[in-house]
Amino acid sequence: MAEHGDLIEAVHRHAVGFIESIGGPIRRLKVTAGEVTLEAEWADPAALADAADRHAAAADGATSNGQGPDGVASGAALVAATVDAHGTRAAATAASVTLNGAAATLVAVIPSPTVGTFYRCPEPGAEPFVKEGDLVTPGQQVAILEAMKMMNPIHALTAGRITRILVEDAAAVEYGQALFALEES
Amino acid sequence: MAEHGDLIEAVHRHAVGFIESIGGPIRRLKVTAGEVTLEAEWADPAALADAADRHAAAADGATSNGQGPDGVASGAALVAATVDAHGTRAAATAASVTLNGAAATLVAVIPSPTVGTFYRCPEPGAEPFVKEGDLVTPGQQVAILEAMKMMNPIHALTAGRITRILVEDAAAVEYGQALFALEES
Amino acid sequence: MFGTVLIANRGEIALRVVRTCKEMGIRTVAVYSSADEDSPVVRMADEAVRIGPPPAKRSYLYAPAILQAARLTGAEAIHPGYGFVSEDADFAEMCQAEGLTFIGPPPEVLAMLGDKAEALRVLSAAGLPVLPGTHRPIASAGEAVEAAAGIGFPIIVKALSGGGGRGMAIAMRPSELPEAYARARNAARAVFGDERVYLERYVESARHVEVQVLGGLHGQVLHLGARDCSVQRRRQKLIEETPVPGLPGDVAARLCERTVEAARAVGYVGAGTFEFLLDDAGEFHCIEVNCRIQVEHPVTELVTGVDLVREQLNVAATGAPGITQADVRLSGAAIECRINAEDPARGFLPTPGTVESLTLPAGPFTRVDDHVRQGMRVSPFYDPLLAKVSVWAPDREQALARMERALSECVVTGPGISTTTGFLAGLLAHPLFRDGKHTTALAETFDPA
Amino acid sequence: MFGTVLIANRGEIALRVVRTCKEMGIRTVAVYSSADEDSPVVRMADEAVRIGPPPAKRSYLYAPAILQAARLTGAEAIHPGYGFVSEDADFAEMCQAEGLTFIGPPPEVLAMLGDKAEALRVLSAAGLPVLPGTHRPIASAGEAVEAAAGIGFPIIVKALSGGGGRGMAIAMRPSELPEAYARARNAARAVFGDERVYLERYVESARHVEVQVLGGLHGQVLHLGARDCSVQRRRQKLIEETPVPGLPGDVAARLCERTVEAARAVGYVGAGTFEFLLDDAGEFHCIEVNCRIQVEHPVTELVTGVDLVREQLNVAATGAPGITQADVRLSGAAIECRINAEDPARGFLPTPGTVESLTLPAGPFTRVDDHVRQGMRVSPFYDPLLAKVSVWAPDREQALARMERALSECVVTGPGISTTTGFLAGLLAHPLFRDGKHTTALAETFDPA
Repeated sequence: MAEHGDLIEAVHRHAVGFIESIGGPIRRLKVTAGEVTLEAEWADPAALADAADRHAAAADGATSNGQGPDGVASGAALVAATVDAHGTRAAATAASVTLNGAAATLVAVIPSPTVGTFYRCPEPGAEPFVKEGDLVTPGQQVAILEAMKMMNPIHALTAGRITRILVEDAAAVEYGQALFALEES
Repeated sequence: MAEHGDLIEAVHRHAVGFIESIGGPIRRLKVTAGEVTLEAEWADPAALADAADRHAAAADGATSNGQGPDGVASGAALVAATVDAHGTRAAATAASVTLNGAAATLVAVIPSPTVGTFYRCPEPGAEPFVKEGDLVTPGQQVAILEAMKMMNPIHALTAGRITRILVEDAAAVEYGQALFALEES
Repeated sequence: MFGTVLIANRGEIALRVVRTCKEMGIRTVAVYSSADEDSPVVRMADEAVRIGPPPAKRSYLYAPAILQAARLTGAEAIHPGYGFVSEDADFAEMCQAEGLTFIGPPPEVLAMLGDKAEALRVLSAAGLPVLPGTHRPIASAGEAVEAAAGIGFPIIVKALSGGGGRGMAIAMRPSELPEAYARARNAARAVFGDERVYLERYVESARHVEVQVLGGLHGQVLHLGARDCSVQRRRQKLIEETPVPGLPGDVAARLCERTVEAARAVGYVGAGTFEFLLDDAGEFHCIEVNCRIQVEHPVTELVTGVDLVREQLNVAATGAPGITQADVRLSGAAIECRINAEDPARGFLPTPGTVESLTLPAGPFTRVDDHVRQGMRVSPFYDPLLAKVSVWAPDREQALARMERALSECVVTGPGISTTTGFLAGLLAHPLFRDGKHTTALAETFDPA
Repeated sequence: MFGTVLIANRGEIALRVVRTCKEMGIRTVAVYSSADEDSPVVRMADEAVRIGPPPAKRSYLYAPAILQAARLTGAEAIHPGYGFVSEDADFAEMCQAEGLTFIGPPPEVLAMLGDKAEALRVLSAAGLPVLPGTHRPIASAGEAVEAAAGIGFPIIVKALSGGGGRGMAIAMRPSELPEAYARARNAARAVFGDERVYLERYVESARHVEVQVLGGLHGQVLHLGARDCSVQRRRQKLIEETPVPGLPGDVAARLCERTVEAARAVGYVGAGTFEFLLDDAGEFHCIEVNCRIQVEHPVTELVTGVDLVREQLNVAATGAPGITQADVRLSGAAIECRINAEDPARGFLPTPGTVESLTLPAGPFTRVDDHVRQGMRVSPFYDPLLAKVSVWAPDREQALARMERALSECVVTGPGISTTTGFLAGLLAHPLFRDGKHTTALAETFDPA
């Protein structure tokens, strides 16, 4: 896939851009590079409810093995993040990218579990938890979210490569806002 | 076409029924008996204006040669009637009926030129001007419309066979209401 | 009260009248042209009759079809709304001949006040101040020049059968008079089919103030306060309000009382509006009488609590209003904005088209007089009024803030459709308007961009 | 006045508060759950923060997210609307701790009046008549039976932290008391996480009457008249009106004055509602105080011309209302109907879904408090209120006719969506309601079919 690197990056950018540009409960996005086609599949509002809740639960009590307290697997949590993205400008989704015959890759995001301030580093001046291009493992801390004077760790829910950090350091974020885009491995 | 008579009648009934059932500025209706298909084409609202006016003029001053005062041919007047039917429940249109290979036939209606009371006969008890099945010629009187105590003759605008009388004798009719359905010859 | 009333109009005023009729238990008949098939009034009325094609002259102005529709539906009375046949003395007479009640003044009054020059003679005789002018038709440019001497410049040449600001021409100085005379005469012939014109002193900078009256058959006349309609473009009102900003209460009261006396003197019956120019010197000059319900009647309803259409029906059915002057208490301030489908950026060109999305204001002390629905076609055949937005508040300042809020909620979109909402918001924010120091010149020259 | 106010609510009341804030030049912050992404308030507010997932406990009831949003947006005050955190003393205290102004009564007052039993002790001490009852928690069925002797049957067992008619059980005779006690206790535990209950005389047939008060920080308390909310289903109000039909003016005035004294005695601050039962004997019994703006506040606004949200902001910002009792003049009659997305034919089952077509009433003296838009999804997570329709008229009879007309204009359609509009129209036409002789039993038993 190395030689496809740029193309993948471009497609990722377009995918995220597209998701940012539309509202609506998008659930799955297909971008084909060859004969430029772009398919979008919308979420089933019914699924929204518990999924969102499951995700919230999972995101809140996110533990080092990426399991929610109710034992939802990280995959489920991701889907939840996806479905819960209903109508948000910069929220989670998955895009299957087909490049003339290359294997499909899943693009996920790490959403913010609540309203707060986003920090990339353990403390001012320190090295950031992760940089674009880093590989992360489930449960690995990738950022801090400050809410009501409490520092909440943000964990990766799945293994993969950070392709894009979507929020500035020390920026205010809202619930469900996409913080990182990553390409699952 | 004789052996097709019933089928034609049936198709006419359905066509008129369909037109009655829908609102919207329908312009052209296609009913295929064989592989039951029904196509409807809607009118261009822009065309509505002058066409309607032309038709009204034509219908008002309808002369024995079916020409409007502004010299609009009866065909044009018919189209006008058609387009002017915008949104009406029982208004004029044309339907091209294809019966496995038989020649297409144009179905037209004679609309009421204004608000009034519709009379089929010259005077009470007399023979009606026309019956279903009659052949009419352009300009032939087919009914009387009483409006403001005046008896206004209603003329056929085109030659054809009266297939359906759409209004009861002595019934109140509104502007543009379809009075007769006829099959142009 | 009437059992069935036919509404010989369209758009928001037809719906407005149907609403009050429903509330009074009166059966309603709507008449409509084929361009208005999908207007909500066609469904909301108990019965609807299509009377003609889109052009008004063949439908909403076509008396035979309207009267025939009334006969076929058993209507006892006809409410003409505003515009169209509302001030047509001949139509009112035809109604009488048909045994129908025309909801408005009697034909004689309509004829008398419809002749603008005669109206001024009559109003002046009735004790109202009018501008110096001929108050009779002028037969030639020469005669005009003679008459001008006794009037003083600037002079406006007006069509005798005029209205709505059409068929007029202004001469700033004597040299311009013959040409203005010719221009007005041609316009009058073209627009009203009556080339007769008269001269009047032209007031360049003035406020437009009007008094709402309500008269019964037996000389009972009362007023419902004064409105300011100085925000106009080409003599089309855009924003109307009450009370008149900056006008002392006692001055307004005196104006209203004098108007009531004059209305009684001319035998006015029904709802009507006496229009005045208020010049820089603080002088009032009566310019004409509108013998019908006004577009801007909601602001008066908001400060009085009186349903003016209900009172029109009361007068028409019983000869007397349902209220007396003592029942009319003016409270607070009200403003109305007319949302038109026009493009201010293209000289207020009407922008007909299909409404794709429509959101009109709502919430506290906010009234909407609507008639457009999502998916409906705004027709090119009639005035471009989409909706009237009116608000009430304890005082003018709060009312202005409320209207700003209300306008900010208006969303009317569709291919090719523009609205005057932004233009109106700009006017509301204009310092002259905020201070109530504006004249009829404000909107003519205002450029929001 | 505040520079920025955060509205910790959703739906029509969030929009209602934003409207008044805009009119007062206050910057607004909306908070919303991911189920309310497409709510108009998200666009109409100057800023909007998504605070959590659809379930209210994780968004509209989740104080940390709300307060964090306030901090990040620089809000100085929080308007809680009704429901959710509006009467939560802890939340009000957290606001104080955060240096934010909670727009409502101080935490102590919320705590005192939030404890239904203590509230009754306090209100009774403040001179208001209350029903015989224990006014303190009952620890066992045995204790309940003892206490019952001093109260008399029928008896209602109520949750101490109750409200909205939940956590209650009725015993018509002594034999039913132990079971009712157990039932109420379980419900109270389940619904409010507080199993404490108390006993009170149950009034079977009564009117629901309430008095709107407005209090300042320094004992300035005024009233804005009384409302009748007797049309209820399962203690959910469906139709509210003012004045109270059939209640003599002097009786209403006395009730309002006594309420003002009591409100002053308990140190009430802000807008609040004192609820009473009016029994067949014409006796009033105070049952509780709602420490917030009420859903039905528009009817009071329509007869007084007072913007209650504006007054809430005045009190919160300056400690004093912007008006005095002398400014409050009650004029005419007003009625409100709540249009819910519920199916009366299926036990008022909520009917969430996407709104395909939406037409709400408009026209003379008609107010709509909306929040739904065409194409918007009515969420299954929150109350099914689609819109509030309110009308004003000079008297009740005209107001009823006007409301009938207004309801006839309501069209809300979409796959699976039903509304209560028809049910409400049926209630309006009911002889008992028309005569103003209905009690809270009317809507419970009414079947339009």
